[in-house]
Amino acid sequence: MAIEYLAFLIPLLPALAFVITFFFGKKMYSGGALIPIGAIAISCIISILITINLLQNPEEVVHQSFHWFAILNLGILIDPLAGVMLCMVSFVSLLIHIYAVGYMSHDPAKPRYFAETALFTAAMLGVVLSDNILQLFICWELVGLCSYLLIGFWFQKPSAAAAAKKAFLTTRVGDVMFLTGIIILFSSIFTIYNGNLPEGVYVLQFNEIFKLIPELSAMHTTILGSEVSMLTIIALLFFGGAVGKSGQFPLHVWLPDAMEGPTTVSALIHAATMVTAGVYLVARTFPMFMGAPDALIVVAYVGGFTALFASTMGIVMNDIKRVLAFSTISQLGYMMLGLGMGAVVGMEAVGVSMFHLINHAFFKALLFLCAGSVIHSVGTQDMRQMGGVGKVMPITFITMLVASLALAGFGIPGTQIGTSGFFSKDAIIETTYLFGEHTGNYIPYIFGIVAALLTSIYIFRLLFMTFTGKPRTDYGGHESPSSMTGPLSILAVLALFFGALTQTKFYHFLEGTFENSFVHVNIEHLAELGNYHLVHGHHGEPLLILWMPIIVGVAGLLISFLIYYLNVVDMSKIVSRNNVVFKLLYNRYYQHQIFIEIISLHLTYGLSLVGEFIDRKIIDGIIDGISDGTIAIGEIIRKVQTGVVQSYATAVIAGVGLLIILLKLIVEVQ
Amino acid sequence: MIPLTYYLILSSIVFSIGLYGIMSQRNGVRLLMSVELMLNSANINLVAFSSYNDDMSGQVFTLFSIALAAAEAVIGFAILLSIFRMRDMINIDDINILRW
Amino acid sequence: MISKAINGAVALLFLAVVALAVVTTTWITVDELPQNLADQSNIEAIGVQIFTQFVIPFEVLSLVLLGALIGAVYIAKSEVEK
Amino acid sequence: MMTVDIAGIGELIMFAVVSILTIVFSILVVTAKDIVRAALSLIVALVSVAGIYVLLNAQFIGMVQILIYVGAIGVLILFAVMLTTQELKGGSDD
Repeated sequence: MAIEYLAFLIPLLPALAFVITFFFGKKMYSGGALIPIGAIAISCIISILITINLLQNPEEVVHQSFHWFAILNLGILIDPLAGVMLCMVSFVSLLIHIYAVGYMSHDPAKPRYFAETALFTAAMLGVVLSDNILQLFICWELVGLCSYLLIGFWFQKPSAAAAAKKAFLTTRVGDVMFLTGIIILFSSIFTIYNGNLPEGVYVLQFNEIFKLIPELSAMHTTILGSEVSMLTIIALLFFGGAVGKSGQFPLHVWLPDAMEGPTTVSALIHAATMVTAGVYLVARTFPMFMGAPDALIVVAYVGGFTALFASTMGIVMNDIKRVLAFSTISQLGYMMLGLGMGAVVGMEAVGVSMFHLINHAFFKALLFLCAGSVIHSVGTQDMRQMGGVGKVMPITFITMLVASLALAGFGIPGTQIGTSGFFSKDAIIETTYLFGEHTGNYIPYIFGIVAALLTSIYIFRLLFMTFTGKPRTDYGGHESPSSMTGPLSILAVLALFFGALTQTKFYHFLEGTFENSFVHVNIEHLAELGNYHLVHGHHGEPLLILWMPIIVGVAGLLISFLIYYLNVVDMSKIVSRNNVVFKLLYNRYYQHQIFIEIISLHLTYGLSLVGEFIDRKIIDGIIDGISDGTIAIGEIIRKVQTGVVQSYATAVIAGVGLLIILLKLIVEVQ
Repeated sequence: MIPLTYYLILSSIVFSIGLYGIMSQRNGVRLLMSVELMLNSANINLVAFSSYNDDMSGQVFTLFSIALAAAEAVIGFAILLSIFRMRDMINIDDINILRW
Repeated sequence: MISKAINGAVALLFLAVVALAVVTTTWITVDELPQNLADQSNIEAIGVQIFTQFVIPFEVLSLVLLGALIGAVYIAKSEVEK
Repeated sequence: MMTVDIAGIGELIMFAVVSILTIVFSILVVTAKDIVRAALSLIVALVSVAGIYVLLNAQFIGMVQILIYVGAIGVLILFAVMLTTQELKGGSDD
């Protein structure tokens, strides 16, 4: 099939669209929106065609590579993992772009918006397509840059500019870890080859890296007195990068603030592009995690904790977009948790996690676009001022309801009936139960199930507060134009049925990611290296466990219904400034204060002061001393340079005289 | 007859005086006068060698040199005059546009 | 005054060096100054030399003088703004 | 040989007189306080140099020296001194 040869166009077309829209967008219809839309549509079609080919023949992955310099290459790799990501990214991005035509119609800076989102998409597609870790990192950084540009899209607002900076700097922490991981990986590979890198081998290409996993695993280094495998360090540093990009626990702080950008950007960041990059990175280097002892356990704990932690905060937020932001963090935590479960289920973890990623992309994009639709029409983001929006915006309401059901994971276990979130999220929770069953450690399961309950509560709280009841303020409001509701409907259909249609096929498809013509990895063998005990054939969970997620989901729905629809409990009494729990949650566990005041103001500032002292007084002192000394000497010496030719003449004559004497002396000596 | 060395010593003395003038004088006119002295010392050398070697070309060169000295003096004074017109002084110290 | 003393010292140094060189060198000279009784002033000899052997330097010198003339006139004449 | 000696001594005396004149007036050129006096000293020094040329059996050069140096350049210098009037008023040059 010739379509494979067009694979390079997938990231290239949106990048080209970026250039065209950025420079010539002003004169075109709707700020040149049609160019990115067209480009991404073509990318999407190519991606889907390639993925269909892959589906029929999963062994034959698309791999093209050409020499870049020395031992590095640029290449394209489309295996099942990349294929589904490509389809998802380009498709969701396409829908968001179409939606943005309506949403951004009043913004004067449309060309910039569409150019930047096109570049964002291109960068993300580049991340997905890369066949080596360095190229992936380059695109990764490009994604970070675009997120900065887009979060700060309304840079006239100080809060937007600050949020953009925060996002950029926070993800940068992760990026530095990622880069450190790459560097350590590279130097380790160098050590393995004893400095003699074989000819014609691109060492940072994934297949080469995976080939060396046993050797990397055998290398050890001592950290804080305990011996750690080099592979674990590298894997955890990679995971650090993923933590930054995917907003996992310590570095999640940027994600809620990223709401400062246009809602479409939020949708793009939260659903299709940026945050999934971290999950994708872990999935992409999954064999490394498999081979690294303890790495997957760390991933699971961080993911599980994030899922729970973020969902508790989601309950009390009043800003509609912020609720969704915390929901994103929580769902990303689920994905990481799912990947961490590779410790018991091996490659199936990638399948489950990526399946959730794809489903999440659909329903989260839908949620955001619905929220955007509401904001567009109501003109506020505060849910306390909404209420009864469902009457004026029926399509939005229905699609939002579908998305909420998908997020909460409603469905009937044991059948093929259910929303997409049901199949993916519940699969993750079941896997955590399996993990508990085999290791006796039920903490990930508890994280998962409690987070599921909270998820259900906050999303239906949002739904009831926004769409039902009576309008709390006079906001007017109208249904959004068809360019906005169209994508909403498509996404709603996908959110509703995608899971049910593809579930088992999807797992099966992705399990073959690392066994094909490009790379062949023996997961069983790697699991032995990593000290994980894989479990096979696990379809005997108790009925209660199968029903548990749906039970907590319904429980969450009922709680929300009682509190926010029927008002059986007066929330205004609970939601007071005196309630410790509420205060804790509303202030987001004071993490802002912790980050700003303790870490930033005291720790970092103190360190900075020390650094400043060293820099300014000692290092600058040396430098300034040298320069001051030079200047002082120059001041003295320049007196000689009077600019009076006579002085020069005097000097010349004196020099000549002395030289002659000197010569005379030397000649006489000889 | 007087040894050639005497003339050469005389020439070098005059040259040194001119040199001292060039180095120490701050007045443009005096500078030029010092230059004239140095040129003359060179001329003495030329003529002395010419006579003591019975070779006319030294004297011919002296003629050339005198002509050149005249030209140099004319140009030099023209420049001085121009500077004087511009600045109302010819103190070399104050003509410092070459200075750092 | 210090600068003048330095200048004087330098000039004396130069003089010393040159004088030393002059004194210590053995100069090849004719025994007796030539006495052309017919033409004491050597005008004819000089004239012959100028217009035979040194005719090109002579012509060049005339050009130099012309240039100097024009240059001097130009420099001295032009009104420079104060 | 005595005559030769006498002639030689006379020549030597002549040389001594002329060279001392040259040196003294040269020194005056660079040391005289009044610039006009310096210029006049220069003229005298140039005339003495012409005398040295005559002593060297180069009468024509001596003539040219007087004509050009003393006649032309001397006058030029005097003119220059007069045209740069500040010096005349100031008298001293450093």
